[in-house]
Amino acid sequence: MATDTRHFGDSPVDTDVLDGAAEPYPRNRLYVKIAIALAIITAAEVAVHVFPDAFGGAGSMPYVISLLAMMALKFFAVAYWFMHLKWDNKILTWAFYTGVILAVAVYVAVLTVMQVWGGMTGVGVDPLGGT
Amino acid sequence: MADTTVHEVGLDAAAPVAHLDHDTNTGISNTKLGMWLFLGSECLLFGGLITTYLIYKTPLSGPTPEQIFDIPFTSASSFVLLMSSLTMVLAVSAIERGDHHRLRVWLAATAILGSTFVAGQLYEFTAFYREGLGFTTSRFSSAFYTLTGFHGVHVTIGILMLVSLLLWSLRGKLPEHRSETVEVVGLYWHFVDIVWILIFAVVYLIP
Amino acid sequence: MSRFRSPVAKVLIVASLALFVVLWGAMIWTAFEHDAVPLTTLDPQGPFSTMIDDLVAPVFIIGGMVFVGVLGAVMYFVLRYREKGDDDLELPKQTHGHTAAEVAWTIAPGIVLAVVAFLTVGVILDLSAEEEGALRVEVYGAQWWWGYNYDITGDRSFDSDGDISTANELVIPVGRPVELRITSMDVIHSFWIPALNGKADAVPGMHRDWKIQADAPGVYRGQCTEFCGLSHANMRMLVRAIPADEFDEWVARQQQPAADPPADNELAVAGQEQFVNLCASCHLVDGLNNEQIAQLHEDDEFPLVAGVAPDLTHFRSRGTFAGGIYNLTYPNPAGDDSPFGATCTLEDLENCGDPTDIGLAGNPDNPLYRPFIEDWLRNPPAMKPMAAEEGRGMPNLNLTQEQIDQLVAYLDTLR
Amino acid sequence: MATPDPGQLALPSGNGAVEHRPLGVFTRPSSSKGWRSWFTSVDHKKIGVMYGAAALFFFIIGGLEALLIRVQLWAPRGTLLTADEYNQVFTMHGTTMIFLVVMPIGAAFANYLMPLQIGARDVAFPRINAFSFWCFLFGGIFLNTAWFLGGGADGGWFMYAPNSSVVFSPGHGIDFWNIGLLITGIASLTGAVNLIVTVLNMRAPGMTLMKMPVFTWMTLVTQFLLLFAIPVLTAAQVLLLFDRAFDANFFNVEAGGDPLLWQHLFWIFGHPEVYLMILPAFGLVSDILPVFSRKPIFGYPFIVFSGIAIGFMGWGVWAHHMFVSGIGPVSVLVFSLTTMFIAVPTGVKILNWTATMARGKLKLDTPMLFCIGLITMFTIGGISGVTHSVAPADTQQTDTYYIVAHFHYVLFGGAFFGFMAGFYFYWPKVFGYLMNETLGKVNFWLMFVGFNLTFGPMHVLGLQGMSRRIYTYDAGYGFEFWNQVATIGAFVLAGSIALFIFNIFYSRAKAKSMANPGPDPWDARTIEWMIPSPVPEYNFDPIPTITRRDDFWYRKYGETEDHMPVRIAATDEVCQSAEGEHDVHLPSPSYWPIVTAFGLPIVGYGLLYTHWLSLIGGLIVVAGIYGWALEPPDDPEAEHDHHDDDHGPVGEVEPDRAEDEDLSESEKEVETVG
Ligand code: HEA
Ligand code: HEA
Ligand code: HEC
Ligand code: CUA
Ligand SMILES: [Cu+2]
Repeated sequence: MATDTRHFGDSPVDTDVLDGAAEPYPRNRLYVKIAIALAIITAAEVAVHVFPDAFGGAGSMPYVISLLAMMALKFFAVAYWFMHLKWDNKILTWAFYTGVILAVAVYVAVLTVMQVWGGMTGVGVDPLGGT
Repeated sequence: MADTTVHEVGLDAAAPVAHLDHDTNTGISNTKLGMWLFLGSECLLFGGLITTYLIYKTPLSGPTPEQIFDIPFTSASSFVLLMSSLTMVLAVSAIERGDHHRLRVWLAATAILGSTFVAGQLYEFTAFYREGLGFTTSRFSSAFYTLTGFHGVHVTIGILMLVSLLLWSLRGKLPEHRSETVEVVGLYWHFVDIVWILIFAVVYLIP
Repeated sequence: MSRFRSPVAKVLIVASLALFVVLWGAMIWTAFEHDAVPLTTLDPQGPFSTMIDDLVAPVFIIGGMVFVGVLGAVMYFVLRYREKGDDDLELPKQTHGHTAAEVAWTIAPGIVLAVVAFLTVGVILDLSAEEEGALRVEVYGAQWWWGYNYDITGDRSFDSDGDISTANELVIPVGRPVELRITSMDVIHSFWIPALNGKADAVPGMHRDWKIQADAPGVYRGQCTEFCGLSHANMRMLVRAIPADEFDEWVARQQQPAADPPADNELAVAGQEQFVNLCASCHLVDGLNNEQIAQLHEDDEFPLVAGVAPDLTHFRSRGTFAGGIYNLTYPNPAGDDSPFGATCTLEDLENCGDPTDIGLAGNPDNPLYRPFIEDWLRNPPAMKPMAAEEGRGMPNLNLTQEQIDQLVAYLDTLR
Repeated sequence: MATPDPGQLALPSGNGAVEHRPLGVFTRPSSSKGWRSWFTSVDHKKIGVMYGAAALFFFIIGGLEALLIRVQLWAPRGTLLTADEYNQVFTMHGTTMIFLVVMPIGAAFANYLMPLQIGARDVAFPRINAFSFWCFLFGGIFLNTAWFLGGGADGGWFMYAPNSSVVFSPGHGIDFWNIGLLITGIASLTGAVNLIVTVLNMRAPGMTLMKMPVFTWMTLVTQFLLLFAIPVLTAAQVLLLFDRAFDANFFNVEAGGDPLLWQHLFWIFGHPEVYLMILPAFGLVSDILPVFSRKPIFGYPFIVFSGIAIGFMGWGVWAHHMFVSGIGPVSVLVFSLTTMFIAVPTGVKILNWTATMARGKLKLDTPMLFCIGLITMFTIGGISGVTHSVAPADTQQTDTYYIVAHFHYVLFGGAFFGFMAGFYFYWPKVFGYLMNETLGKVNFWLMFVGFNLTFGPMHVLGLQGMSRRIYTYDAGYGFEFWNQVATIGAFVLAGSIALFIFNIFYSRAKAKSMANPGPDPWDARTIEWMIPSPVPEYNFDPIPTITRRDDFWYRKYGETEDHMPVRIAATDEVCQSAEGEHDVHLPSPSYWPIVTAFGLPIVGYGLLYTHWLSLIGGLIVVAGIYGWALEPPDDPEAEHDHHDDDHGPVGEVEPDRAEDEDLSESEKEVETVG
């Protein structure tokens, strides 16, 4: 971070090189492949939902984890390729993932403190209890 | 630390694309960096709403998520939104190549896919409402509508931006050297897609 | 530029610094004075508050030492290295840092804090441990008073036969831990008896455990400390700790439903009638209007947001009312803080404390101090800010003096 | 903007030519002088000054509210205010001081100074910068109009649910609070993006991150905290808004709403918030102290990294505000420990400042006095903070005046003393005249005494059990004496503020007959002191190339082998002069930021009164954004035309930082609004 004046990573494709270029843009093929992969993962997600028993039943550990894993995969794929983090200056990755990590950290902590994991809190079960 | 001046490390100053921001210290334009920072901050906004939803997803009365969600329908609209990310990225790559015709095609496609998604969401909301899930029905309904509604508003704003870009381009105001405008709108659009990826899994699929 | 060499300037500086020192000296000294500061946090009267106090002491000492160290260093450098005059122009050596020093003053506070952390962890765990043989009381906050349901029977329910309910004044046995289950009827309040333990928020929709214990008989005061709207300032409570045998007597008395006033007390009989007409839609007097209240609960028709008003069954067994801010009775003789100590009598009011020292009443057996309770019935929102028209607090019922006399006579029978 | 060469114009679609006056309605403002220019200015310096002026105005309002509090508490059963009025007054006092005083003063310094310290012409997005300011101002005004429309918010500045719901607070006060702070939130968020980009992208040649002045560093950390903290508050406020406006169930306990959710969200924002209030002041002190110690800051990397560490750790401690809320012993324990160890990085700063003074040659001018005041007084507040972090102790202390003492010591004794140091120090740079020293010193001592008299006694009151937020107390609790001391102190403090205001005008009048203090009245170290005072519109011409930390100092002084400084150049020689041709291109003023911002409070009033008004407000916002998007960031016909390479020696390139404010980021705001 200290030597940020350096240029990180691959530089984006210089557009002047491509100006008016008629030949197909090689990255487009990659984009389509990614999209197909994303579609397949989405199908897999839905499949897990439709056949929960193959994953230990809806709401079970393996079920939730496999869904979360596929979700994360899609998330990172879009960010990495479609949003060009792969090719762009790493400082962008850094700026964005600071937000992501911070958000995950604090909100997971909130959910933990509020004991949301594994069933709901007693909250609300007994709104005016005890009178 | 090497005392390189900015000028030595910036992008090729001769590139037409770079006339605006080629001299930034990081080599990234202000706009793009700004957009990414903004997206980082959006993570905490949506994180807060998702957390709220997770805390409130079991209602004390009224319909439960299991009773109300129509997974096949939502899967289809999720798929639509996902594909709009592809068309978006193709639009960006079109303008970077100077292919203005394709740019317009892909922008229009993205806007149409996005609108389909929003329309689907509106349909879903009315269907839920008819099944007895009003905004004020339960803690679940408030949290659900707020989260998905916020996302829907984001998509709608994205569509407005896409349509504006399209008009700009048609009026000849979107030359290659402003391709970054499209890219930055694209970032926003992909982010909105990413958020839906989370919502789809966390809200709809995981009970 | 003036370098503060003028005598006026010197006087200014010295005076300011002297004032600083005197102020802080006086503050530290008075902070540890415990007379006539009934809410002080530094005079623990039970095992839990003592644990806290024992923890606070070393922390304060460490903090004080750190401050004196920093202040001392700064003062020393100012005096030693200040520019002495206009001819004193030579610039100092340009030092940029010293890694060993940095490491030292990163680690040293770390170690100090580790010690504090160690002590803290122990106390947190001790304070959250469960107590054997505790008396269980459910405490609920409501705008702007406190209610208590005792689990006398020990069946972990607060409303089986034999369990009792009171308001505002919590009576506990000396030397026995009391486990509180704290909740709220409306907004967040905070239950706090500084002499017995720290505070615990009363959160609606949530029950939370807390505990107190008093080592000696006495009246221990408290204050709601979470901002809860209009009359937050007027939401106090007190704990009367009494010896175990007296406590049992007290419980036996509380378990009785309210008796009808003796027929010869015409005023009170009339008062009871007024009460049933005017007051019974909110206040419970056990044995008088139980069905009415139960029905209201069922129909969800309470005129109050909070849903209830203080239980008045044994109203006269309290020394204060309206969230502990007004004396119901004459206070104990000055200096006597015992819960049911020396009783003052109507004949000997001289010997009682000043009843207008509001909220400091003692023994409920002392004679009724009428002005406050009469004023209360005449116009409650004038005695204590309340938003009765919005369903929070007691409304002005526009009673006549006659009605008031009757009602007070009736309330006086609720022993 | 550079007229694009014909080669670029021959592109297949569109051309680079910018069309000005896109809507034909408004002529683009061009003047940078006269009172009207303030409304359209995008100059970071003017915006900085407006931030400061508005904040001082709000400070007087907040201060007068504080005086009402103090008078009410002078004696038992005070009758100046009713319970209801008191609740509004302290809520608005806290809200005003935090959101409309301390945060914007931080923004004022960041706006004015940071671009100068990094050698930039302006911030990255000058129009967004103007927009941020107007959002802040309109949000603040909106918040305060509650006083005339049925009363201010009455829930305390952290507005705990469910006391903030319609049932328990039926008036509109809390809505004003909520919507007003949503609007200022937009200001903070856009400002954060703007300033971060500025620091990362727009430093002068050679200014690497580790050569930046500490204030710039702390601005960077502060803005990151804002960037990530504001959306959390926004989320919470949206829930509250929906609860109050549309009957949602987020905090409706009967429907299972959990009051603790609000507390978590609020304090996840709230704790980073308190650090982002103190860090700008820490930055100022770190830059001022060395000037008056005549020695570089001791342990620069440690000062910087401890600032970053504070920023990071600040995210993991929020629940120390909830020790008594019922979060369970394990959570209490964890948050108790994380909180304590924040004292370590903060201590590093305090001790490095102390070490900066050691073996220096201390000039005890007013800014220095305030710095010393900060070091000592903040330490008191920090230490009481550590006593709160001991959770069992905090169960006795929380919501008492002991807490009130803590946060006034850190906020007033820390942040505000730092700002006072900054005011006295930078006044000549900003306004071209020095503040009177004698008055300044009296100002300091009066404030020091008043401050301690006001807030010192609150420690005792709190430890002796006085609750906060009580409009009255009774005789017999032993609260009388120290309350009276505090009230007297508050008036002494008011006197010191009045003296400060007097000093401003007095010194200005005096300055008319005195010479300009020149670029460098304090023999300072950082590059903002090498340009004329007041700073010319274009800041630097040419942009200096930075070779080391404290670059300006080392242009004046060399160092012998054993680090003794030797004068190598006269100050005049190394400063830039205001004379001569300065053909510098600057971003053009614009109406759109103020227009767009103006729509927001109208939407707010609409939400409260008639929804039609919201529609009008919304249309203004949208129109503003489109006007903005269609307006080129720079007016090609503006006074200064830009020719590349027309100034500056080789190597001191003036980077073309014309910002690209196109559709994308102007749209971006819509959705922070939405
Ligand atoms: C500028 C703002 C600011 C700052 C910097 C701080 C700094 C700290 N604060 Fe404070 N705080 C507030 C503003 C601030 N606070 C506000 C506004 C509230 C109240 C909100 C409300 O309820 O309305 C609050 C409330 C608050 C609470 C909640 C109290 C309660 O309501 O019950 C706690 C609890 O832990 C706390 C702790 C701390 C700690 C540990 C620090 C630490 O960062 C302090 C560290 C500094 C030092 C310790 C001094 C220097 C260090 C040394 C010289 C090294 C050696 C020291 C030791 C070994 C001890 N603060
Ligand atoms: C930076 C923040 C900040 C600052 C600077 C202050 C400044 C002051 N505060 Fe504030 N305070 C808070 C932040 C701040 N406060 C917060 C967050 C709360 C919690 C609120 C809550 O509980 O919700 C609080 C609460 C609070 C309370 C507790 C209220 C309660 O709990 O019931 C008190 C009580 O004395 C108080 C007093 C003061 C005083 C006397 C000042 C003085 O320093 C003010 C000095 C300034 C002036 C007196 C103004 C001078 C003006 C003039 C001289 C006018 C003349 C000139 C012209 C007209 C041109 N404050
Ligand atoms: C609308 C409901 C309502 C009605 C009707 C009502 N009260 Fe109350 N009363 C309250 C509430 C609420 C309080 C608690 C006020 C407080 O302390 O904040 C209260 C408090 C009291 C107290 C003090 C109790 C204590 O222990 O602190 C007395 C005594 C009292 N009421 C008597 C009466 C009498 C007598 C009547 C009829 C003439 C009456 N009330 C009618 C709601 C009501
Ligand atoms: Cu109840 Cu404050
Ligand atoms: Cu905090």
